[in-house]
Amino acid sequence: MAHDNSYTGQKFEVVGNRFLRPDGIDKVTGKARYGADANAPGQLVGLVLRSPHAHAKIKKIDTSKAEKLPGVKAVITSDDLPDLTGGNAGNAHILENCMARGRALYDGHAVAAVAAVDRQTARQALKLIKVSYQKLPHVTDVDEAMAPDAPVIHDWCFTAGLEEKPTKPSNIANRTQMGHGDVDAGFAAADVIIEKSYKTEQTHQGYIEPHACLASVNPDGTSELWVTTQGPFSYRSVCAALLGLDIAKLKVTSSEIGGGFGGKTHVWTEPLALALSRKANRPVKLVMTRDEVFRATGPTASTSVDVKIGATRKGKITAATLELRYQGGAFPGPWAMLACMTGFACYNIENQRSVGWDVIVNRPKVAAYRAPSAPMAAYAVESTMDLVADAIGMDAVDFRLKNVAKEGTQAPYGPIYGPIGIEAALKAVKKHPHMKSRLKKGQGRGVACGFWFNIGGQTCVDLNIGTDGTVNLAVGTVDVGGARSSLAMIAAEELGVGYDDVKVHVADTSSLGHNDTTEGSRGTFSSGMAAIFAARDAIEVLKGRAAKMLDVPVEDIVWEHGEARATGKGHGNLPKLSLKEIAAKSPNTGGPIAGHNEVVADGAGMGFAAHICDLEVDQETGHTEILRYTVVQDAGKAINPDYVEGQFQGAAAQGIGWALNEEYIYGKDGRLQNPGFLDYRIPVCSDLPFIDTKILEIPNPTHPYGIRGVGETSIVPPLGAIGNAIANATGVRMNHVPMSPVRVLDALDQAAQYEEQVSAG
Amino acid sequence: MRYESPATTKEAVALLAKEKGAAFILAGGTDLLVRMKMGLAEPDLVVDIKRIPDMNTIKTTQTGFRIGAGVSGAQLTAHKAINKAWPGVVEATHLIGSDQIQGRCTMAGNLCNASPAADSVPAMIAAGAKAIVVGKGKRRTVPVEKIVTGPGKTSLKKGEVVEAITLPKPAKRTGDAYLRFTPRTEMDIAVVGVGISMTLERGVVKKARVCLGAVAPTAVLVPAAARALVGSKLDDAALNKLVAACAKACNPIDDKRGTAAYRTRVAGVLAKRAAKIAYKRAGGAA
Amino acid sequence: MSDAVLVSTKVNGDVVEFACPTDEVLMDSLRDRAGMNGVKEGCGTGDCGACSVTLDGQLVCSCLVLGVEANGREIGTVEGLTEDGKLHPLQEKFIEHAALQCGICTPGFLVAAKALLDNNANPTETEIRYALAGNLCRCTGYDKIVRAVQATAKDLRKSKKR
Amino acid sequence: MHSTRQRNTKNRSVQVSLNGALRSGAGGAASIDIEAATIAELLTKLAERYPDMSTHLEKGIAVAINGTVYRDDWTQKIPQGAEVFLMPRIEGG
Repeated sequence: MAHDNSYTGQKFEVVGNRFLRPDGIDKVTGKARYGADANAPGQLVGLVLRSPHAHAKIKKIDTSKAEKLPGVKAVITSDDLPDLTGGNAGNAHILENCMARGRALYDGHAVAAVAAVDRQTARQALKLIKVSYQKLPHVTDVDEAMAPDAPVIHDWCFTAGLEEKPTKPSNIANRTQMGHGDVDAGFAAADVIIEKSYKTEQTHQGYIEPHACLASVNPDGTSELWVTTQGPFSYRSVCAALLGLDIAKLKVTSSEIGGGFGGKTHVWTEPLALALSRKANRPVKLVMTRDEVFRATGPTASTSVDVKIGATRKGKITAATLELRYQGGAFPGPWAMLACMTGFACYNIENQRSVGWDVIVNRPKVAAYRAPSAPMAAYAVESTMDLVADAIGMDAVDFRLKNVAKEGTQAPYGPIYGPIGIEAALKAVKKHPHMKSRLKKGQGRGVACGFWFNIGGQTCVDLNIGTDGTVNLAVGTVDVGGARSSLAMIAAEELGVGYDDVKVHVADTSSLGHNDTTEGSRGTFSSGMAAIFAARDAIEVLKGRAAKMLDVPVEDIVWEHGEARATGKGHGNLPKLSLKEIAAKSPNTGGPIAGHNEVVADGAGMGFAAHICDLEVDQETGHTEILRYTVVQDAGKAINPDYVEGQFQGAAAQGIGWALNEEYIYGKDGRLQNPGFLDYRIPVCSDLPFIDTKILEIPNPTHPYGIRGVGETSIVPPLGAIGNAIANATGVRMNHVPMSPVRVLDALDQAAQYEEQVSAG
Repeated sequence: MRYESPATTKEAVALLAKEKGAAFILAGGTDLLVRMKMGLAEPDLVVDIKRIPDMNTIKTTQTGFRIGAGVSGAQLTAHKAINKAWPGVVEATHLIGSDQIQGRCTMAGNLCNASPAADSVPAMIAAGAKAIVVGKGKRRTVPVEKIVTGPGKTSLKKGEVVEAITLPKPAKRTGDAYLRFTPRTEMDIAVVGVGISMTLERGVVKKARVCLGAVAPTAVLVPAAARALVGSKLDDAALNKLVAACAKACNPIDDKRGTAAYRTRVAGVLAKRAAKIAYKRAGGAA
Repeated sequence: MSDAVLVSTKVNGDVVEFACPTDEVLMDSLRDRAGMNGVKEGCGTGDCGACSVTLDGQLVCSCLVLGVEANGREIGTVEGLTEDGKLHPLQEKFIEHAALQCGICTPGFLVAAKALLDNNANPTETEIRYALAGNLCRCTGYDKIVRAVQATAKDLRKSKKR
Repeated sequence: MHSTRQRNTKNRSVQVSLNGALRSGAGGAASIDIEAATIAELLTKLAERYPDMSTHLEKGIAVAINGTVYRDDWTQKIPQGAEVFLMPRIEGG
C-alpha cells in the first residue's frame, strides 16, 4: 500500500519528549548481548593468520602441521573459498579482502584461518602455519601512489572516467568530476584568489566493540550467523553470495552493536567464520583482537586536497575548485567521488568544479566512516574560506553567510536544494552566547560548516498488537544509538498509546523483509517512516474491528487519540472504544491485529551543521586544549532530543579526535605502527569539555514528521573549526591533519623563522 | 606456562634461578600481560610477587622510605608521608596509565620493564632512589640509574629480583617535580619526561639532580643541567643554561610518538617548567 | 600447552570455582567460566577500560590480571552493582541522562564511576574526567556520562544527609 | 490550452543532467534529452542509448527529481518539466 511521505505539520504528543531508552536496563546491568556474548553447543574458537608484509606474493601456505595439532578442527586458506575472479568485481574484491588470494595486499591482510577447541590451541595452530612470502614493492601514501614511478598494485587497474582510455595500468582507479558554471570566467572576475593544499591522515571509526560473530553452517546449507553488524540483511546477502549459500537458509541475527560508525557495514571475518564452520561442521566463534581491528577492517581514506577559491572584495565567491586525491586501500572505492559531491555543498557557488581521484595503495580496504569522505574535503574548504575572508577583511561568519546555500541553490552534484538549514545554523552561531564570550591571550576561536546527504533506502517493519493492547514493533535497522526509543515514540504517537506500551525489537533476517544497512543516518528516518505507515495500517484494522464491535459501517469510524469513535447519525450514544478494548476482543473479531509496511524511504533530507570551537595552544609544546565547543545542527524534527544531542556530541568528539591526534602511522616497511588504543589516540574523558548543542528543526518536506538523519553531519565541521581556531590563536594556518603537537610546533617554528628572515632581510 | 606465587623473596629467587626456560616476574602485570597478548613474551614460568608480604608494603625507615616491589601506584598515591617528601615521584608514578592501571602498576615494574619512556624512572633518579636487588644468597643496593642499560635491557642477573625501591629522607628545603609531555591528557606514553629535584639554601639552589626520560635509550641523568641550576635563584640565565644542557643531553629517535627534533626542543621546555615547580616546593620564592 | 590451576574466588559475593589455564586473563575467566558477560573486551591491553572490575576493592582492568591471581580474592563486576534487585543510583542516572548510546563501554564506566564515588563523594568535573580517563567511549563525547556521574554524586550526598 | 497539454503528455521528453563519471559514459555530454515517464523507463533507455554507461548503472546510481534523491524506487514518476539529475549512488556511515 502506497503512503504519502509528505510533511504534514501534525502536532505531537509523544514525539519531542525525552523518554528513557527501553534497552537501558539491559545495558547498565551487563545483560545486553553483544557480538562476543553468544555461545553455541560444541563451539570452536576461530583465529586468523595475517600478513606481516605490506605487499607480498604468497608462494606457498603449508597448513599440514597445524591440521595435525590435536584439537584443531579446520584450517582454511583462499583455496577453501570460491574463486570469484572474473565475476562481479565488487564481490570478488570483498572476498579477496577477507582472505588474500595469491598476494597479500597490506599489513594485516588475512592469509589463513583456523578453528580449534579452545583459544590456546587455536593460537598454537596459527604458529604452525608456514607461509612463504616473496616481498613486493609497496606504496602507502596517496600522492606517492599516483606518481608515475609508483609500484602498480593491480595490473588490471586502468583509470576509469578519463576522456581517453589509458593504455597502462596505474594505481588510480577512477577520476570523477562534478560542478557547474564557468570556472575560468569566475576566477577572472575575482578580486582575491586563494589557493592552498592540505593533507589528512587515515583515521579509524574506533568503535569499542571489536568485530565478533558466531557462525554455524550445517551440511544441508542451513546456517546461522550471530554478529555485530549495522546491516544484518546485507551481511546475509553478501555472505550468501561469497560462499554460495541460499539467502533464505542463512539466518543472520544482529547482536547489540558496540559502535559501528560505518565500520560495521561490510563483512571482514564473517565469511571466514562461516567457511570454518562449514569445514568443521561445528559452530565457530570468531572475535577480532583490537590489533586486527586496526590492521584489517575498514578505516577512512587518507587524503591530499588542493582548493582554490576566488571572491570579490565585497565578499561574493565568484569561482571555486577542488582537486581531491583519496586512497581507498588495496581496492577501488568511491571515496573521492563522494568528496566531490560534498566539498562545496554548504555554499552557493555559481562557478565550481571538483575533480576526484580514487587511488589504490597497500592499506586495508577503506570503509565508510560517519559522513564518509566529507570531513577531509570540508577541512580544506573551511580552512580556505577563513583565508579568503581574512584576505578581503571580512568576518569569517559573515563571509560564509553571504555565500551560504539556500533553498534553490544548486548542489555541487547537480540538483537544486529544497529547504535546508545551513543559513539558519550560521545565523544561530552568530547569535549564540558562545560567540560573544571573551577569549584570553593565546586562545582562539574558529567556526566551520558541514554537510551530509543522509540516505533512506529499503525498509520493512512489522507492528503487532497484543490482546492486552501493548504493541510490538519489529524493525530491521539496528539500534546504534537509541533508535528503539525514537521508534517506540513514533509508533505510540500514531496509535495514541503510551510510550511504555510499545516494545521495539530488532528482528533477525528470517523474521522480516529486507532492510538496507543502517548507514547514512537512516535508522530513525527510514524505520520511523515505515513505523508511521505500519501503525496507520494497523489503525485501519482497528477501525474495522471497532465497526464490527459497534455494528456500524467502517466508514463511520474515526480514530482519535488512541480511540475509535463512531460518527454520524444515530451513533451518538455509542461508546468510544480504546485500542486496549479492541485488542482484547481481537481473537473473536477476526484474529490478531497487525500493521505492516515496506517502503523505499527516499527523500532523506540533507543535514547541515555549523560548529564553534574555542581552544588554547601551548606555544612551547604545540599542544592544543579544547576549551569550549558548540554544535548547531538541523535535525528536521528531533524525536527524542536526548539522543539527537548525543549524536551531535559524539560526532563532534570524533571530529575533534581526528583533528588533533588520531592517525594511522605507517613505517617505511609499510607496516602499521600503532594498531592499538594506546598510540591510536581517540579522545579520553579528560581531553574534552562539555559539548553544547543547539538543535534546529527545519522540517524535511519528504518525511511525514519532517525528520532528517542526524547521525553523521557533525563529524564534518570539527577539522575546519579547529584549524581555524588554531590560526586565530597563533596566526599559523595548519594544512595537515591531525594537527598534532609535533605538527603544530613545527608550523609555529617555521612561521617564526619566516618572520625572522623577513625582518632580517 | 607455570604460575607460582611464593610467600617469600627467597622462594621467588630460588624459583627464578632454577628455571631453564623463559621466566618472568609478575608484579602489576600491566606490561607483561600486554606483551603476552601480543605474542612478544612467551613465559615458561611466571612468578607472582604480590603475595610476598615484604614486597607489598611501604615502610618508613630512619633513612627514608622503602617501597616494596609489588606496591601499586594507588598505594603509593595514598601514602601521605611520601606525598609530602617526594611529590614529584608520586606524581610521576601516578601518570602511569589510568586509575585501572594504577591499581596494579608498580614503580619497580616500571623500572624493570626498561622502557626509555617510563614515567616514574626520571623522577626516581632525580630523587636519588635506589633499588634493593636480591639474588641467590646476596642482596645489593643499586642506584636506580644503574638498573636500565637499554630499551628492554637491565643490569639484573638471572635469578635477581628487585625487592624494593628506597627513597632517601629529603634534606630540608628540598623539592622535586616531574613533568611529561603527551598528546592526550591521560592514557598516553611520555614523548618527553623530566624529573628534577633540588635543595635550596637561602633561596639559592645548593644541590640539584635533573633526569630526562624518552629522549635516549635509557633515562639520562644530566649533571650539566644540574650544574646550570646550582648557585642560582632560578633566574632566566640559569634556566636558559638548563634548557641548553638538556638539549645537549638528548639523543632521541624519530618514532610514532614524536620526532627527535620535537623531543629535544620540548625536553628544555619541560625542564624549565619542572625546575620552577621543584623550586617552589623547596620553598623558593616563585 | 598451559597448565591449568583450580581457582576459588568470590565474584559479587558468591563463591565461584573454575579450572583456569595459567596464561588466561581474568577477563576471559570471568566471561567464559563465571558467566559474567557484562565484563567487555574492547582492547585486551588495558587501554579502554571496558573490562573494568574491582579486585579486592581495587579498580583494575581484568584483561591485565591473570585468572589464577583471583584465587582467594574478591571480584566485583557490573553484575554486582544492583542490590536486592534494585538498580544502583549510577545505573539509574546513566539511563536518565542518556549517558549511553551503544552501551559497550557502559559496564566499565559504571564500575569505574562507582570506584570514584566510593572514594570521593564530591568530585569536581575535572576529577571525574581524570578518574574516567581510563574508560574509552566513542559514542557520547563523554558529555552525558560526566553529567550522570555528577547527578549521582549530588543525589548520594543528599541521601546521606537525610 | 487543451491541445498543448495533449501534446506534452504524449512527448514526455525530459532533460537529464549527468554528473561525474556518468558523463564519460554518455560521450562527455553534460545533459541529454530522453523520453521517459518513470525512473525505470529512463534507466532502460539510457542503457540502450549509451552502452558505455551500463557499468556505471550497474555500480549503482541515484536519480534526483526536483531536488529529491531516489536511490532505489525506480517506479517514481518523472513530472513534466522536472529537473532530473543522474548521480552516483552514495553510501554512508
